[in-house]
Amino acid sequence: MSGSNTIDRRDFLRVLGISGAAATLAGCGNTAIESGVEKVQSYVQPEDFVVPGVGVYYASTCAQCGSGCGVMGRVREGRILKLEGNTHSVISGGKICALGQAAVQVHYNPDRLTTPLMREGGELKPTTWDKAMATLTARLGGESTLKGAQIAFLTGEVSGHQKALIGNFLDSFNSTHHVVYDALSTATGQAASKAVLGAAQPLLQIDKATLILSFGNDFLGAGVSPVHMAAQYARFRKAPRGTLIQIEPRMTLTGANADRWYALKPGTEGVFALGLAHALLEHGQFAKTVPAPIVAALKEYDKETVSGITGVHADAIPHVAGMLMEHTPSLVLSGPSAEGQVNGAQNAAAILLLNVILGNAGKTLQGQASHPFPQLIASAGSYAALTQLNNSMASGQCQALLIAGSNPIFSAPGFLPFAKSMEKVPFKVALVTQVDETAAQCDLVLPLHSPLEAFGSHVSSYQPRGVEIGIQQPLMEGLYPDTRAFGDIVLDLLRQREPKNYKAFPDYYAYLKLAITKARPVFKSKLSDDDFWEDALRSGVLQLDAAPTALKTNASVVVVSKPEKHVIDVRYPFYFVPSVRADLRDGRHANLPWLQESPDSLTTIVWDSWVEIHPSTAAEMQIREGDILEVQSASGSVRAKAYLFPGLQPDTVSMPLGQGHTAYGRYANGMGVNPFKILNPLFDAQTGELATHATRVVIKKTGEHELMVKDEGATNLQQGRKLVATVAADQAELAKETSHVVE
Amino acid sequence: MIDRRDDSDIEIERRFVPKAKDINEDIAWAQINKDVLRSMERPRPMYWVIFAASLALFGFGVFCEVYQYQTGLGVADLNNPQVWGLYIATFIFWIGMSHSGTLLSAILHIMHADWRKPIYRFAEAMTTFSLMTAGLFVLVHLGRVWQFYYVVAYPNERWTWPNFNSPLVWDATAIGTYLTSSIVFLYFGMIPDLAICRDTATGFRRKFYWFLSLGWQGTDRQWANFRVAYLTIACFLIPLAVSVHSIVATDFAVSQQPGWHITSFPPYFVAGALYSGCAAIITLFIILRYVFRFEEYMTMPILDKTCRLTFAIAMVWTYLNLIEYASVWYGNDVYAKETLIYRATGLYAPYWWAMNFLGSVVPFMLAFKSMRNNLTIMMVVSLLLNMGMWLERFMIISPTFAHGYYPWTWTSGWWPSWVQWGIVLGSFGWFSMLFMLFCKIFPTVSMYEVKEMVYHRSEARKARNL
Amino acid sequence: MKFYINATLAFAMLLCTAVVLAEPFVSGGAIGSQTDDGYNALGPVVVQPIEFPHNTHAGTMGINCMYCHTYARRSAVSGIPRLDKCMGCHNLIESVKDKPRIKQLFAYWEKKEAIPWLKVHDLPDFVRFNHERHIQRFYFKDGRPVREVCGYCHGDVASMTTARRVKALSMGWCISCHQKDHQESATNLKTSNGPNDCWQCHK
Amino acid sequence: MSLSNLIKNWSSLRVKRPYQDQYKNADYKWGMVIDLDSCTGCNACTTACYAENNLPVVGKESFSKGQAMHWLRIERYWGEGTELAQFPDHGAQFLPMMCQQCESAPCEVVCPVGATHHTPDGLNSQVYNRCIGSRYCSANCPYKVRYFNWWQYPERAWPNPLEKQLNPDVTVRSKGVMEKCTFCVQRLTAAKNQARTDGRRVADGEVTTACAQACPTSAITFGNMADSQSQVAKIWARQQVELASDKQDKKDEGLRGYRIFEELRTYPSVLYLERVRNSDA
Repeated sequence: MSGSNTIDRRDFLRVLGISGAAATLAGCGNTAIESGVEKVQSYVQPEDFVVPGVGVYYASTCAQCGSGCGVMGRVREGRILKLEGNTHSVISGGKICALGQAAVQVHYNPDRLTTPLMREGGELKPTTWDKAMATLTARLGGESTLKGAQIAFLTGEVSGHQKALIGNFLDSFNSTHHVVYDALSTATGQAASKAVLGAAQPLLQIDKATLILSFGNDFLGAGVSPVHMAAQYARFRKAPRGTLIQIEPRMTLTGANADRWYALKPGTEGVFALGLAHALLEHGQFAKTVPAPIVAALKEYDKETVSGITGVHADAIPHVAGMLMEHTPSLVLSGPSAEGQVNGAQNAAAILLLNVILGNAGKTLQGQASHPFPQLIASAGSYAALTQLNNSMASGQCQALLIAGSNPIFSAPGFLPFAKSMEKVPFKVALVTQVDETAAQCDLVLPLHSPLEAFGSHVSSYQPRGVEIGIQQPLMEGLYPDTRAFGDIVLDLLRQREPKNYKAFPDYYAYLKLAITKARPVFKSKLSDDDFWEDALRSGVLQLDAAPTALKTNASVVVVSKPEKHVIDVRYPFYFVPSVRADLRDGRHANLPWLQESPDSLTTIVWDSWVEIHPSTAAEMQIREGDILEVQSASGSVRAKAYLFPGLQPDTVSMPLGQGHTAYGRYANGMGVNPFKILNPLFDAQTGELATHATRVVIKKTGEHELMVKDEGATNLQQGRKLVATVAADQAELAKETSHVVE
Repeated sequence: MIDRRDDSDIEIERRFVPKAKDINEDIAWAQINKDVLRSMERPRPMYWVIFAASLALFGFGVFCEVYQYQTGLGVADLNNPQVWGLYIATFIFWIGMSHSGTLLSAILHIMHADWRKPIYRFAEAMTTFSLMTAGLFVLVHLGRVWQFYYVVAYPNERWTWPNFNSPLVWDATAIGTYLTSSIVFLYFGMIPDLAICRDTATGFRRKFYWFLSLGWQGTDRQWANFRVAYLTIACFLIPLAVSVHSIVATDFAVSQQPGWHITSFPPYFVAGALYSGCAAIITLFIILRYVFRFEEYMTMPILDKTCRLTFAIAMVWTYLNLIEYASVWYGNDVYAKETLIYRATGLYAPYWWAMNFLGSVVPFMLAFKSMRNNLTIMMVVSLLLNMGMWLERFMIISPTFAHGYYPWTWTSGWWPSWVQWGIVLGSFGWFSMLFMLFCKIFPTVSMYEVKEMVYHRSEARKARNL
Repeated sequence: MKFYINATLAFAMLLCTAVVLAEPFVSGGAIGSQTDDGYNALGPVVVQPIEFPHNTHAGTMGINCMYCHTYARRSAVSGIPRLDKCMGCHNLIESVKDKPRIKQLFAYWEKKEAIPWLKVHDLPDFVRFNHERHIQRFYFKDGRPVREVCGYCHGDVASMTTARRVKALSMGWCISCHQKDHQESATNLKTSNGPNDCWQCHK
Repeated sequence: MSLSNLIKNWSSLRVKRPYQDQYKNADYKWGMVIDLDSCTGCNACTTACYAENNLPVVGKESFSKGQAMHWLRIERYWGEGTELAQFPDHGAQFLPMMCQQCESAPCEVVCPVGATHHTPDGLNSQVYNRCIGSRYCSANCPYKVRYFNWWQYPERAWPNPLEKQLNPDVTVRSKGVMEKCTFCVQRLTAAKNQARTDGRRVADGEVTTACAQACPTSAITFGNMADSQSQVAKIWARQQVELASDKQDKKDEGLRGYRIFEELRTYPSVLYLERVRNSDA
């Protein structure tokens, strides 16, 4: 599994002299001894280490989410077969998640776009690159007169030199409208974190904590850098074993791994946290950690009041507070279910306040190391940016829109008339590997190389240790002749806009190589430029040791308002919690069959959407599993099958995000429904971000019933068999065990 | 020569036979020949209708099988853990059915129960045909039926052998042997009768019977050899028959699943087999008696004896069934007990209770002489008994799969697809088709043995009267 | 009666003959018809893009098989030599440069295109045959001549032009060799035989 | 001649119980340890298995019929008994379940054609070519981890160009054959081949299964139990679990190792470590 020898990737690909199409189906085609039927794979002038029949591993960086995990691609006979973790990478640590592995299906997806599409007579029709580029040049090339807000570039989370290139491209129009939209943005939490802890994304040192109190933070599932977090979590669970307490309305994957899981009413996380703060501050040792006014204001947060509001048993508060006092250092995390509320920032601040009280900053929480190339770091996406873009489009100000890696027509809430606003933009270009709902509305759709065919660089916004720049390199020759790399297309346009600056770069590869080798002094490398570059390709990462920075906490920003009960709108009696699957995320990966067929960790449902409802609530309403329910909010309604799920606050229903595509290929279309469309226009009071978890709904039985497609059988209990045995922590002698975590 | 009279003539010839009357000792031997050969005459239209229906049913089964063969077993809606479904259940059912023929012809032959003589022939035919049907299910249920010969132990260029530890290999061997032996036995017992057919038939049929009757002339030497050979095969067949169903039982008993891993399974299966076989004999007895006007040969006292035998076997089966429940209930195997409770209370509970009712309660109808004398009731009862026995096999298979060791794969509602039902129904079509052909080609009542029986009886009477 | 006795006898004899006749199949199947080039070839003549003369290279010139099929010692597949390997020599051999087959070779080289050779010894896709193991065992460990070692499965390629399949390559044929006791080396009298486990060869 | 071969090896065809130190002098005995306290149920291992072993994606309809083909499945339980609690207070119970590679495998005994048998490495093999699809092995498997090809998946699971992802070291199974987890035997074979050429035994950590390689929490440890210095062998020894015993006699307290359905005497090669929960929390 070791890395490969030095190689110039481009030469390697050229000299392979084989097409990617020569793969055979083992076992199903040839079942007898044959002569003269199949062709032999042979090479013209391969590198010495290329041996037919032996897989070669190349390092690259995963582009499936923003974590920037280093990966290794196994290549045989010119085909990429499988991705593994890259042991050089601090982020992945040689491991890989399900989502990352499915990247090969982005690459080999049968629904990939293989030719440019242009809108002719209202319809998208295949066209040639020449025509497509001519159109693009005419609109956005050197002659273009667009300026400033007239042009916008909408992307998902993008980092590295692609991000820099987008910035440069927009600069040439004097535009700053690089709009980053992430439907699952954590902007609210980041704002609160910035205020309380002094860092938007502080380093979480899970392995150093002895107790983690998490308010809906799904760091093992759909959080930031889950692979890295999982490795830390594994160390956290080794002796001395840390304890994880999770408090949330709907059990996340992290909650499913908690030592103790509490269900509470959505939106009351802040109240619970303040209740804990109150309980802690009653002990003198913590008294000086927060300003006196806050201490005074907290007086009202006695356990009965808090219990009344949150729905958590009153004894839980002193109990958890006691645990927090007993175990130091601890770590308190806030998550989307706390932040995605109208008082989201307030909630998050109240939660993070606990860290200040407990003195976790500097122990389990630290600032990220300062980055030598801040311009390469992924910028956080936000809903606010999308609204701005929407307004700009609706007002007719935006004249040209480029979209890459973002699908707002699918993932924006239903009340935002994004599709309608988009119609007002005269020129819309989508750069995609596969047509999605948004691309289908564009005037020009350009087929991109898959991340496994293109060069690139990734700089995650979460750098767990030091600084790591992930290098993405092609793992195989382009599958289709008519796809192009994202960087190449943008560079093409830039070359026309600013010929003198960009003439030197024949392609994005040259640009990237120069950019990386220019950075060599920062990495204090003694190698020559070429060797440095090759070394970077070989290891897949550029790393710099840098110490974490100190955090400057500020408890005084926490607003402690009077504890108030939620006012219940009787028309919409249920809280609605959208859940995020670690694999499908906001739906951009719903086109990958492995992920569709991979049972959801908690419900084991596949290929579908469902409505989670607590068994006791279901019993009251006489709902059985598989009954089709209509979930109606003030903004819309969707229908899905009911699933009885005990990990749920009983006044809450939950639906997974990611399904319900209508134009995203055969594996995504028609599977389930899209709950984004029933979110209410509710926003966080402080940041203006969408309050994703604040919608309230009513549930109606439709009388229809369908079989649930799930892996689970007739029971979800062990029925007295010793399948998953559980032992109390004080009974297990973990310290004596042979440690087998790969450090 | 077989004379070809109209159906109306037959109607006229119908003689009145009192219900309680046993076979007429005074009957002329020529009359026996005539009566039996008459059943082989040109069939009436109803025959063709029923034959066509059987053929259609079989054809549908073939269609289902071809569809399944081409598409894969997925069309049967089998899954993990319901891997076997109706195919194996019906396989056991047909294997069970095959045991009655041997019981009547071999076991009762050795025990000198002469009342078997008029009815053993069709019972033996039933044995052969139900074995042939059962064999089909072994093939139908295979995922790669085109490789079925891997089960057979034969020297081959790959140097491979089947796994001799596997009950399925024992199965294949036992069923193969049993089928061969029962065909030989059936054929062997028919030789004197075939000679009679040869002597009366004309044209192609004559040649056919000439070939099959192996030069039978009825000389003393031939009879002597015939008797020794017949007895030898009978002796050989009895342990074979017992072993066949014991081996089928080991398919389950040797495996480890809850509800299967029970030592009493072999006798339980053998009893069940004899039970369903006897019930089927009653059914066919009534049908043949009615259709071919065999009232004089298939007399009510014979039916009475058969019914009493069936009742006895039913009680043995009930006993063994209770033993099975008891050993599970009082045993230490919690999983098996759980499966038993599941059978009685779970998804399949109606079938399970129906099986117990049909298998253990309904046979009490056979305990009453008035019932035994009523052909309609006996017909219904025998069919119900067989339905119960089919359910028994179904209850062995599906509930264990639905509620086995591993809770994760417990199924909540599994039902066979139309393809499975089609093939199961097709097997019934196949069986009745074969049986109907047999009735018209071979004598369904053993002429020479009836003659023997009549002779022995009158000799015995004479001896008593002397 | 006689008819039946005769028929039974005939049937029994037929059975015996079948069993006896089956024996040759155990060791590799029936041999194909005599071909023009004098081989008992089992496979068809495969028309290759270039009629490569093995007889010149391995026969006349006596080049070690593994000089060209270099992957055989370190990979499951022996591989077709890379094109630059052919060129490495033929660039320097002026005398044959005009020959049509060499011209073809140069044409491929100039196009930087791999020669689309056809597989001659193409095992079914479920077979995990490993060249490396066989070469390591018989060539490197046992020290047998390379032509003999390769010839176990490929026949005497040195006397053919393009290769032709002359061995059965069937499972029984493989096993017939795996069952044999092979001497460890010329000096070591210890014997060993090939693996007998299904999963060694079936994937 | 095969008949003489059969007679000669007759004794070896008999099923034997595993015995202590069975693999003492063997080169390899592959084994696994799964730490249920580390397993988070994230599905990385199952996807790795799909990628490595050419598992077909069966689609919604087949999945709904229970015809999924996941050699490695992650089960999620809400409780140990038969009653569902109001809330899962201590989280879910995740269990990665794959072929346990039993030393005395119920499937091996019953296969009529010997398509599944025990290899010298202690693996429970599945030879697709030999399989006739009687499904007896699956019927007899207490873990229900054998998966049958109900459909001709090669025709429907990999529309072009998805089939280019297929691992050439692993066969694509046709309809009518049984398949199951192989402990990534293709990787083991390759590693053993390399080691043999180098004249040594496969070193610990040199080869691992796809699931163990992917697992972000390293909950899965794979290795050679015949090598007493390997991680797996050490963990088994530390947990005082004997491969050839059906009732573990543990000297120390606080050990977490157990095997599922050990009482059925299947002698699985997969050791699970109990999930730990802080009951005070």
